[in-house]
Amino acid sequence: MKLHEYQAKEVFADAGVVVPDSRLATTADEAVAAVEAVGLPAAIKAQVHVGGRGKAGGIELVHTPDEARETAARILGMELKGYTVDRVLVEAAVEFVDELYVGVTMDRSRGQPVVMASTRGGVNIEAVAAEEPEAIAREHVDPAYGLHPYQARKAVYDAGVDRDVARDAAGVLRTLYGVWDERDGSDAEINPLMVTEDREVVAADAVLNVDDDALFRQPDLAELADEAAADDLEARANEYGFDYVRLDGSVGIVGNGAGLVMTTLDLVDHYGGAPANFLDIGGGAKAERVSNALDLVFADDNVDSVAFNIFGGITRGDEVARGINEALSGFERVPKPVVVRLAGTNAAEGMAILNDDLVTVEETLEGAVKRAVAAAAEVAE
Amino acid sequence: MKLHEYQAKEVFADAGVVVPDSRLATTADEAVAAVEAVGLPAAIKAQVHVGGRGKAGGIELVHTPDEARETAARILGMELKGYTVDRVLVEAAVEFVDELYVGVTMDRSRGQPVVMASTRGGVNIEAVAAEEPEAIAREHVDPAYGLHPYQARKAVYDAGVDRDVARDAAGVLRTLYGVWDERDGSDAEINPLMVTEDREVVAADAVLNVDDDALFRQPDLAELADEAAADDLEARANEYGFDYVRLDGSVGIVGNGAGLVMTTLDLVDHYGGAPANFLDIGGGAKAERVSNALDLVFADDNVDSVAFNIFGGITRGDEVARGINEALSGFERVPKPVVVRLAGTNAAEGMAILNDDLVTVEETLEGAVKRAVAAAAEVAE
Amino acid sequence: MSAFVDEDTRVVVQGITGGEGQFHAEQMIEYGTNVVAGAVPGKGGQDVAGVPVYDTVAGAVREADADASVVFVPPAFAADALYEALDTDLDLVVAITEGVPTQDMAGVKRRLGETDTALVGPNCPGVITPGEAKLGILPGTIFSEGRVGLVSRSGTLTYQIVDSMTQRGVGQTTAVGIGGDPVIGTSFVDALDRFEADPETEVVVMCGEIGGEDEERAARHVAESVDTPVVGFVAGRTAPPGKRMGHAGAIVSGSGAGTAASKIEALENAGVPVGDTPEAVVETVSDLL
Amino acid sequence: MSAFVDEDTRVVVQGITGGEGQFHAEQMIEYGTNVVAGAVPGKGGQDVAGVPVYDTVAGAVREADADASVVFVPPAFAADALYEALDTDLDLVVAITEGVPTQDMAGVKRRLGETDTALVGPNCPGVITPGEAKLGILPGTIFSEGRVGLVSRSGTLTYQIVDSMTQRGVGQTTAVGIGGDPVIGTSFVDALDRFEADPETEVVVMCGEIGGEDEERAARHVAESVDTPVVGFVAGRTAPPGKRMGHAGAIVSGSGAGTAASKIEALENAGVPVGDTPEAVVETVSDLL
Repeated sequence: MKLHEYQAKEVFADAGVVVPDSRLATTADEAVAAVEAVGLPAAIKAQVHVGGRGKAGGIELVHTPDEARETAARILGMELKGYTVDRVLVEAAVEFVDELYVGVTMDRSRGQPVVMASTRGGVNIEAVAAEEPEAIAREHVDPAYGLHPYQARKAVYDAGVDRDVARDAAGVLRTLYGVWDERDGSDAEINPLMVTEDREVVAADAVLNVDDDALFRQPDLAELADEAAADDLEARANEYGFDYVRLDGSVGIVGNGAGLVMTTLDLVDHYGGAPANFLDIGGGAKAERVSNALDLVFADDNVDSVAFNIFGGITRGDEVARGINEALSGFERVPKPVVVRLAGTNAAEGMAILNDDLVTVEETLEGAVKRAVAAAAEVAE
Repeated sequence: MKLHEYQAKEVFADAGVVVPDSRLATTADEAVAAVEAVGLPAAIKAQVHVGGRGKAGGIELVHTPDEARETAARILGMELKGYTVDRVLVEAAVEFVDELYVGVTMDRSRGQPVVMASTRGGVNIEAVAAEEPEAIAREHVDPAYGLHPYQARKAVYDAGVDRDVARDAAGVLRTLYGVWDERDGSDAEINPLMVTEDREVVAADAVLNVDDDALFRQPDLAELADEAAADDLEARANEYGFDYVRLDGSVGIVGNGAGLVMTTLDLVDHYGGAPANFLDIGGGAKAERVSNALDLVFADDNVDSVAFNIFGGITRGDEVARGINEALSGFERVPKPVVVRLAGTNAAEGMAILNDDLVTVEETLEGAVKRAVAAAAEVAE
Repeated sequence: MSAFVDEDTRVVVQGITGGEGQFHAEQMIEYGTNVVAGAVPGKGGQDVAGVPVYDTVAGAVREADADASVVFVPPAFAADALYEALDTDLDLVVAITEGVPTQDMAGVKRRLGETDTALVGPNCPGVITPGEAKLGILPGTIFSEGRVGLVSRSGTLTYQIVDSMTQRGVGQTTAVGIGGDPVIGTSFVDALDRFEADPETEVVVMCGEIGGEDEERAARHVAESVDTPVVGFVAGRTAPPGKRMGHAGAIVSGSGAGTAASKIEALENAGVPVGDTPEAVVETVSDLL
Repeated sequence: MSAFVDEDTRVVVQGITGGEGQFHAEQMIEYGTNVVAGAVPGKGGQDVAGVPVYDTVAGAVREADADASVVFVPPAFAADALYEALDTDLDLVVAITEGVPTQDMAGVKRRLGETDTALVGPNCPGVITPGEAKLGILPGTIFSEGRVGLVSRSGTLTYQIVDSMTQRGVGQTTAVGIGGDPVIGTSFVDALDRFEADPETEVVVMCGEIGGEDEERAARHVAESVDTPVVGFVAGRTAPPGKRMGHAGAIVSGSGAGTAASKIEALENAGVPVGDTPEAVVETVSDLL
């Protein structure tokens, strides 16, 4: 789960990191009021979950209230990589002499947190990591101990941060780790951590992504997630408790189990179609969940056909089939062609039960995908 | 540093452990008011730093206000193993059906904390440990991780605590470990942890000893230490920053370095005397510290002679000698015979400088101790 | 013994009194698994699914001689259950629980490295040696005895491939689902080593997916020290970057690390044929036997 | 090399810019110790006591090739300094700092067990090999080269015995003060093993004191696996129970554990003669040479 910049900054500021004065605005009028509060010049920053907002025109510096109004009006409502901007952060511009980078993430190959520091802040740090890995100092953290203070110092000194700000930068890195640790972060970073002429360090941007699996113990952050949902369909999938990712193809996909659903997407592609989504309905297939899943996929205007593939596992195929029949009979008219394939325990019995007035039944995964791709192609014609 | 029962209970109660209602009283009137507040029957408990208060008559159950007054009057001012009782805890008596024990300490041989649980609460647990070690369940704690919840459960189940109170008892043990860990405990225990007829667990006594070396980061507990000092001389030693232990012999001892001072005590004993104290003045021997040390030893009425033994180490013996001369010349009359021996760097020069109008000089440790023992024997005659 | 378990493996089920725990304990027993105990704090003394329940895992080890555990404890308490299991010198711990916080697992993995216990999972279907024992939630009916070892990050994808193999008469020595989380116990490398050491296993199927570098490491490992033929599959070729595809670990990073293409390339460079479809995998396996 | 250090040992002083650190760095250099660097965060680039200061211990290792450290960092920051030192694969870390909280040291000792570094201390005078190097605060002048190894929990008691030996012409191979805290790095057993492996050391003096069980363990170890003759001393025969005698670790428990009598008995049972007085110890040593 991703927090917006302004949400992450609030969390970091609560933990003691210095951030510029700022206000959130959802209208041009609010943006004008905000620049009056935080002072000019100020930055107007689109709050959307995409990287490279600056390059895409989502961040602008303004010097007058009029300029603030115009800029906010332009950015609000803007489409950035498929996301519509519905709020901007209006933030006092910081004069800086240096830009640092500090970050924390989980190194999954080692199963250890890693803290990072660099003097190459203010740019795409992933590009720096790829091209010049030695420009980023890294310290792996023993999860049993947590980050030792010396490790934060070492990262900062190894990165070559000037000695007169190293202590403060190490302090920010320790705080960042503390937040990451306590708030179940997956990634936390400040880029850039600006160094002012007075040799103070200020967090000019902020990233905090939170482990979805830990939201049960981070209820306040979980609330922010609802606020931050980008896409109506994704928001609905959250409500239904589905793992759902929207793509831009025309074959809707419903299945159970991440690997098998991914494979179904891949097969759609393999057989010449384009997947419209990833949707994992999880274990079992009660009528209500089936119905919710089909609702969601049908609601996607891009979808022309649906491939429904369940490997029953412990659940019996006949029960699943009954669930599908019941769910589909709830629709006055099945709005898009649905191809169903059931496998595993009692699969044959299940497919025999399926109401083929409502769905097309296929025996194999490959067969179901081919049929769905063909159906989508027909609709498109 | 030892906390009194009432202080430890306050710390535990703040952390969520259930304790009986209680009030502190320093007079019989306050004790009567206290029983009115907490209800009857109540226990009147001497607050002194000695074990076995109950057996020694320092804890009594009272059933009426008059009985409370009489009992409090008797206990207040009582001498318990050399300590004068100046305050009592008046506490609502708890009806119990079982008495458990839970404790946390540092197993120094392994360098690991260890948590303990037993169903043999309410008695001298050290005797249980010695005679029936299997009656106490122990779990060593990995200091990098801290106590895992399962370990608290395991200790409690292994101890054979009834299943219907095991969960609560494990909870108390986890809390106790949390306090021990956060408050830099050396020992923490609840004995007994009473089980009531309603199957609730209540801390009827409480021990919290704190690592002296960690008091710098436990300022609130350090303040309690001042309050809790038992002996006037020990209190003064604290002020001066000396490691001081009062004994009951007649040869006062001043030295530097724990091992060497202990050895000096042992030599006093070896040569037929009895040490009056342990006093380590630490590194260096500035005139003021020497003066304070002598003040303290002279103030002990039991002291008949003083053995003063310094191994200079890096500090030069002549400097120490000048410190001693200066310190002793501050006394109008040196009140008790002082035998001095200096060793190490420039020891010979130092002993040559010493003013032998004020002190007796000896070349060897053994010689100095023998001389001091003899001097004490002379005074005693 | 097979790669992980056999008919003598003595299993304690942690969380046996929960709905999932009890159901799957019964299923395991029905399959023939030697389930000897359950462990649930406060529930000691009961009998569930015909086996005695103990308050602690240590109790189950002491009294019922358990040497492996299957964990059905809810996510919030799963890490503690794993520390408890790892404290008792079991040979194998299989963590079924889905949704264990990643930071919790980092702590557990740190401890794991200090023990001689193997951990499979979490968020995995478990381990099965057809005809002998299953530890976990895999549907026993689709498996058959044979000569193919299978290791996978995905449950249902495993079933898909196994089912297809079984229908063609291609049986399995052992199938192990290692789980789709970012931080897991047994890795592909660990599982490959087990199959390499298992004389019954003649071919290994390795089902990877997007995210992390475990497949790339496994590819290097195959090139260096695995003689058994390995056939690969990688799910998520069409996954966009920055999106978690169901599994917590199935995500291509914003910078493009962890793609299916990178994994497929690494495997093919290591001489591992990678099937485009599950069917293609099964065909390749058949050809190799 | 001698038991712990020699003239080639390359020393970094952690906390060299403090009063104690600078003074003793100078003293160590004057004694002939090969002090190559200091390490103090934020003070990198300075020169103190004639050696370059680095911001991190890793820097001192990388740039000045340090292989041992002496720590003069104040108690509140000492554990962190020790973790830092232990992270750099030094051969030896000597912690002089007095007053390190015991819980901090438990954490450090846990880490220590995962490294190949030896830690001496904390709250100790250090290690000296007369004529070669001293790491710590021991007064170099009282030591003389010879054949006796000495290990002690007490600083000034060590000096007392060494001084007496030197005055009688009995020199030392190495003297090490292991410190008077409850949780320390190098134990008596560890030091005895070092002396046993040192061909120069013909007799070992072991000065114990009340508190803990380290002397008892050492006695068992001597009986089992030390051939070098050992002479013992135990301070604190007259110490009352429940009172901390100066050292944090020098305390007889309320239940009577950790007494001098118990330690003396254990040593004597292991064939270690225990002197009643420091002079008696030195006499026994002289007789053994």
